Amino acid sequence: MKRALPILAVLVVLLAAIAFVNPFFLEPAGFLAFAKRAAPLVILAAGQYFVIVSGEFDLSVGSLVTAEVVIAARLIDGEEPATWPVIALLIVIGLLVGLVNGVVTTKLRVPSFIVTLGMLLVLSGAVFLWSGGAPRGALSEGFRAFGRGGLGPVPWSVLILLAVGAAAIWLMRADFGKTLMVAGDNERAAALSGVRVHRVKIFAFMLSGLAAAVTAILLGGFAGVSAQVGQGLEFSAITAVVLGGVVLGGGRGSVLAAMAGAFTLEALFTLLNLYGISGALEFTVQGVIIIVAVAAGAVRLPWKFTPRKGDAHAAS
Amino acid sequence: MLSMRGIGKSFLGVRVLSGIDLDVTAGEVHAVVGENGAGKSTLMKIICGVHAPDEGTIEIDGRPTSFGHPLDAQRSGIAIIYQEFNLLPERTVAENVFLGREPVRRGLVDRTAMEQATERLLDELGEGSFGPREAVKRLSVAQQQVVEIVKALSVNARLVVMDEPSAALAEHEVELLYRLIGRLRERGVAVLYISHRLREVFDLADRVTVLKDGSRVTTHPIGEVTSDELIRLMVGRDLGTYFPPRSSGVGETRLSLRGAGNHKLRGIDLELRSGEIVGVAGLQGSGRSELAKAIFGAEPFTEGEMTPSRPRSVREGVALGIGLVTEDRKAEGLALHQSVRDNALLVARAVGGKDRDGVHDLLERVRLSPPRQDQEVGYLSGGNQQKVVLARWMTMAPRVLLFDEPTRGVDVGAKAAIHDLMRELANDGMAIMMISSELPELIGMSDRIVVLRDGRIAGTLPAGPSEEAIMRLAAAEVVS
Amino acid sequence: MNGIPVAARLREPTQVVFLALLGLIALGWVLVALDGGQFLTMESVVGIQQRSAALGIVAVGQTLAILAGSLDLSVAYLISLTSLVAAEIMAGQDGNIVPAVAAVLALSALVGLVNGLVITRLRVHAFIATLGVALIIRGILDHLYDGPAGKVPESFQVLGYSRIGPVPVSALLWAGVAVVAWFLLSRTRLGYRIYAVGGNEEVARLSGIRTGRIVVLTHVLCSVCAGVAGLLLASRLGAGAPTVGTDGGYDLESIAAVVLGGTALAGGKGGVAGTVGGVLLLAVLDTIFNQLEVNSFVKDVVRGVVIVIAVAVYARRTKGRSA
Amino acid sequence: MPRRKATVAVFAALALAGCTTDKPPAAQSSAPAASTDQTGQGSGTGTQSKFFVQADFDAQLAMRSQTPQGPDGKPWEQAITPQMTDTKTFKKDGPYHLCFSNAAVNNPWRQVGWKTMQAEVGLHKEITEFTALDAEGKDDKQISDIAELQAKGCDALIVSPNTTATLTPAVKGACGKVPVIVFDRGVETDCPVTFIKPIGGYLYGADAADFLVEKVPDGGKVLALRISPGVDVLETRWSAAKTVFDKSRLQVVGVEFTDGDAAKTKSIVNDYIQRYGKIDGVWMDSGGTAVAAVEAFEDAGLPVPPVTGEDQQDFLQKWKDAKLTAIAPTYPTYQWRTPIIAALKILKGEEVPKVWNLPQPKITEETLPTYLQPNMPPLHYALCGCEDLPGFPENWGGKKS
Repeated sequence: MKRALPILAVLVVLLAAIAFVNPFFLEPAGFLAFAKRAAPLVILAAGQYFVIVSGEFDLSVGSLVTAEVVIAARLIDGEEPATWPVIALLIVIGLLVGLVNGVVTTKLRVPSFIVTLGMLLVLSGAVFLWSGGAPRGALSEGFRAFGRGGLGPVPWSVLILLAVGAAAIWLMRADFGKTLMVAGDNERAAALSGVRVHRVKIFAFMLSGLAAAVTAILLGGFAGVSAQVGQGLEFSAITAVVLGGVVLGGGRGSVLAAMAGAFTLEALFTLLNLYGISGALEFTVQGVIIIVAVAAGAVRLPWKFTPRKGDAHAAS
Repeated sequence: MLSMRGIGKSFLGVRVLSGIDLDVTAGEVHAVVGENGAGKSTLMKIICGVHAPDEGTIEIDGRPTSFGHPLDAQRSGIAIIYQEFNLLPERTVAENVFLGREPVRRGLVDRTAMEQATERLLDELGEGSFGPREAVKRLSVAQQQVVEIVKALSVNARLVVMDEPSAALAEHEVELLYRLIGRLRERGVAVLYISHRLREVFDLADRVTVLKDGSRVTTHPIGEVTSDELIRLMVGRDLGTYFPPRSSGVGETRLSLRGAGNHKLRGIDLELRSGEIVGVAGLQGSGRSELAKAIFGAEPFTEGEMTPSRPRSVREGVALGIGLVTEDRKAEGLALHQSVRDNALLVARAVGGKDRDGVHDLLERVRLSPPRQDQEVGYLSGGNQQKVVLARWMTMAPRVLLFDEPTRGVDVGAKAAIHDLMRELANDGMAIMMISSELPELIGMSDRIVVLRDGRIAGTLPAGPSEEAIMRLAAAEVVS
Repeated sequence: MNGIPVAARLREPTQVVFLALLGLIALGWVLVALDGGQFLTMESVVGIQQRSAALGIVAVGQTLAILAGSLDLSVAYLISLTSLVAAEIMAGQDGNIVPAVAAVLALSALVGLVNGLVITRLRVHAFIATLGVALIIRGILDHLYDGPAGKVPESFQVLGYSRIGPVPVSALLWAGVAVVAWFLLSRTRLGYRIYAVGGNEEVARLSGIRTGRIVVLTHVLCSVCAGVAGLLLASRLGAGAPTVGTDGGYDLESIAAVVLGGTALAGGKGGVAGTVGGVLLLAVLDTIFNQLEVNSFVKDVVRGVVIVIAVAVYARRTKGRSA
Repeated sequence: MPRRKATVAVFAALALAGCTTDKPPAAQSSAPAASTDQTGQGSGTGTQSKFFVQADFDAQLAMRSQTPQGPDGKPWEQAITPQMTDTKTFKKDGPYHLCFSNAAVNNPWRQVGWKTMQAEVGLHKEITEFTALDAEGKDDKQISDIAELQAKGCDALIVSPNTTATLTPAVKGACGKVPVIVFDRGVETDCPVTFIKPIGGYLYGADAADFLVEKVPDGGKVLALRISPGVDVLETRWSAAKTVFDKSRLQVVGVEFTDGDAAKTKSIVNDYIQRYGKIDGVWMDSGGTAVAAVEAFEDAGLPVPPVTGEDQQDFLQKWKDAKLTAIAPTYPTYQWRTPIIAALKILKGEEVPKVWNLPQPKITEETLPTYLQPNMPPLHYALCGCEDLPGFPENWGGKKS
């Protein structure tokens, strides 16, 4: 929680700025709409967080999301009864892709950047090969409900987001999360304490795959079938995680902060939109903000006393 | 050429060196000996510009000097050869030798000149086993050391500092080292030679300086001391330091080895018993750490017997109830960015141990001060860090606990606390093995001391042996 | 042990990649022959070179960045930008070629400088730093350009279209860039230091190398290579195009080619020769697919698998040696 | 890739070239190209695109009312005001080897078209060989592909250029060797024997805008959704719409880029609904995200205002199901049949139009039932003209019904 404070502060400022222009944002409905929109990226960022904190990358999530949506559309083909089996299948596929990423990374010792880049190519090729170049079939109303519908005024995606967020936070507090952190921080120390480093990392990749599957369900539900639904999501997710103060290289940062990073990114988009920054220059602003935020090491609280690192470590 | 006066240095308020005087003359091989923790490494780092001294003066050729950066020292003609080499494995010998100062002709690196110069230096050192174009990754450790020495020579170093140069070398490779040092001396280069191995000191050095507890004890021409005297000077400190009383009784055998070995160890016979602290002594490179890692399962034995069973992995070791407090806390022990609690609970979490609430009590029991669980471990002192590692293993209530240099880099107070704890654990019935290069510690703590040499057990000594006795076994060459 | 031949300087993965290249050519020959075609015709040989020239030039630059332990994700957008700048300044006039080339080189050097400084001074991970710069350039592109713009004079199109016998000028340009980079890496201090910084930054620093400066310089060179690729593409296309860089996927594909050529992603190990092999490998693969009219989705799958397998093979070889 | 439905008439393209020379000789990189439409706070339509050419606009709108010549019910063989050109010099005996350099198959529109073209090839026994290379959306690769195809002994070369200006040199190079047929997007040379295209982007944009002007009450708030800036062919659609809107009494409250991303589209529409309370019409430069825009209104619990879409099945289905007030201008995929037909005509020495303007119908409420095919996949384009081709509907991903 403490580590998530700075990014939460930034988020609150952005949200306030949005509310200033658009008072509707303060109403429950307005805020829920924002949360609903942000949910897919936040979930994807949570998944990416596990991989990054273990010291790896997952570049394959974007094409995995696309693949999942295309698969869902073709298999469901508008048939309501197919909804649940296909959702189960999507989740299995997500886990499986993560498993392959993880196994190749750990057992074959290929850098995860390359493994997941390869997976990106394989997935985007394979799924369109299978579907004949463009999505076919259709999603069922039941499937769409996850992205569109809600329980009373609360969108399903927000509820799913809450569940995923709670699960992610719980996981990071559980043994798995703690050992994952240590594996990302000091792989050797973890191994010498009996941590099955490979297994833990593979599991992290599987979580990322799972998050991509859930994201696909939400995005497919929200916006329908599209061949480019996952385009660029891998970079957005990594950016969000880093924006949350999670360090590339592993071992530092909290999952709450990573999710807050995703919210922040989404709030930033909304804000740029609201303030009428031209659609074109939006990217420029985004690029500058990302660099500045990371450069400022957004994580460290300025008022929190911490001895300079070098001092403490030099003596040990 | 080098003259140091009144050098002192503290880290975080702990005094590491005080009032050191040291003179090195050209063409001299000057040995520096002392126990671990005597301050040798810090002194070397000051000479080489890694640390700046808090007090005292350094003069080179009579001119006062201060080094802000290792490069300053290098420019003054001082080169250091660390135990871990500073070489790029992917590059060639010549490229490594001239790294950062490649000769240039018409704007291009003059590879011919570079290789010829390297070749020449290799020839001068009588080294014909590899050429300047060889990739460093293909060289043996001894050959890499040669590269480091050539590198030192190529900067026209007039003083070469060698930190335990023989530690990583096999017997026949040490011969090569001797020859190299001989050549250096012929060229008028001064060598500051840090070693534990007294035979080397007597074989090589012109003078020897003994450090103890951060101060200089004495400097003698080598002809004026015997090895026994030297050992006494090094270790001959007042054993008034407090150690907890020895074990009340030794219980059942917890672990036994019969003819166990692997790539580094041969024919190890050893029993660890409940309630007993077994000390393991040996020079660096004698296989001490390897023994601990083999028992633990991290670098498993490949031959011989171990009862109850021979672990093939860390997890099997842990399942047998074996724990290992590693030598290098930063590289192998701690996740520095994680909290005290997360580090302490690591083993419990890794193997699915259940008792998590006990960690608070454990941290109090190891006397972590203050016992804050949410502190990042990287900000703790060495002693507190070690206590965290210890607490980590205590969460699983091990049957056998192996300590590799448990008090290295730990201040005096924490040291005593760790010693007390070790004895406490033994009295609770744990079998404990302790590796240490600090002889007083080993003697003060152990119920039995096993001395390793070249991967074998050179001998076993009962409780309370003299330091000389250990040293004789560890460095048998001296007396044999 | 003694007397290592100069050939040993060809690091092992380089040999692997060129062997794989030969194998692939043989395989392609057989496959295309079975399909009833001819594989190494004049046109396909020219095609291979034309197809690989732009990617090759970018990949050479990327090699430098990766060797120094960094990487550059901004090249694709930079290529688009430089193609536009070149074509707009040339505006169809022969006399404007020199200023256009100068402007492109200056602009790309500036982008490289920014990349390098953000990484070294602001201590932002190269991945994020160059991704951020990529976004910045993307915004500028979107803001300034509606589509292809500018016009490249006929004389400049020589670069993209002419050839000497079976060798297109663009391939010569690529070869030139590669040779310069190879020369830089093997014969200049900068090259030696790039390897040192990528191999072990601490060792490099202790040897008196200003590591930050080296990283900045490699990024400048990497971006300049991207700028040269932008010039080449402008001459091929006759105009600048705001999507030419991203459509070509030059960012991730150049990294893939470098890694395929045996350069370690962590830096300090590898070289330009391997990258050339890697790019050619991808181009030959493309040509085989083209000849067999395999659809692009299969290509993606095969490419992905090839890259991962190649790196797994390198990793295995490294392991085998150290054990 | 959003650059999907390309259309630039040859003269438009030539004018474009003229346009670039008109530019000040940019001395530095920041030489501003005409800036794209700025999205101010409901500040209207912004500045006109530099791609806008009034004459082309007028010409395209004029074609709207002209009757195409050619066989009924086969719009892909019809042409509007054709200027025939002689092809006797290309006459040769069969069988024929046709070659095709395709810009890409990376979006549903091109997928549908590509399948249609392959099926068309299958109809003609005299085509014994058909070699197609996919440039994967890369200009550079397409240039190499065109060069490579010339060496394959093709009797005719069909090119669907990835971009207009940039493929011109390659096409010029090919013209001397084989008869070249260009379709979809044009090139800046008249060397191809024929250039096949539907009427064009101005008509597309104007059809949609006219509809909104008619259906939305005066002063109504219109949101314009575009795919992305920097795509020449989409600029024509918008610039035509802008021309129409500027003359109308509608208030364009925003011009936004969606990147062709349905989720982003939905979010943007949602933002506008929140900001303005009510949006009275939505104009779109292509149909890929039309359903998402409609859903945004539905999800907000609001009636869907008049919208414009395209002939994609999911939109047509939505239109019917939700009883929308809508129009679907088209950029028909049946144009992928025409190049094959043209190639055979040319090789047989029959004359073909120099610029082959295909009819470009719009789907209206009346014609909707004709085009709606519930058995087809959601991203299928209704105007594929493929219903009579062998393998329909399975090869297009549809189900026999």
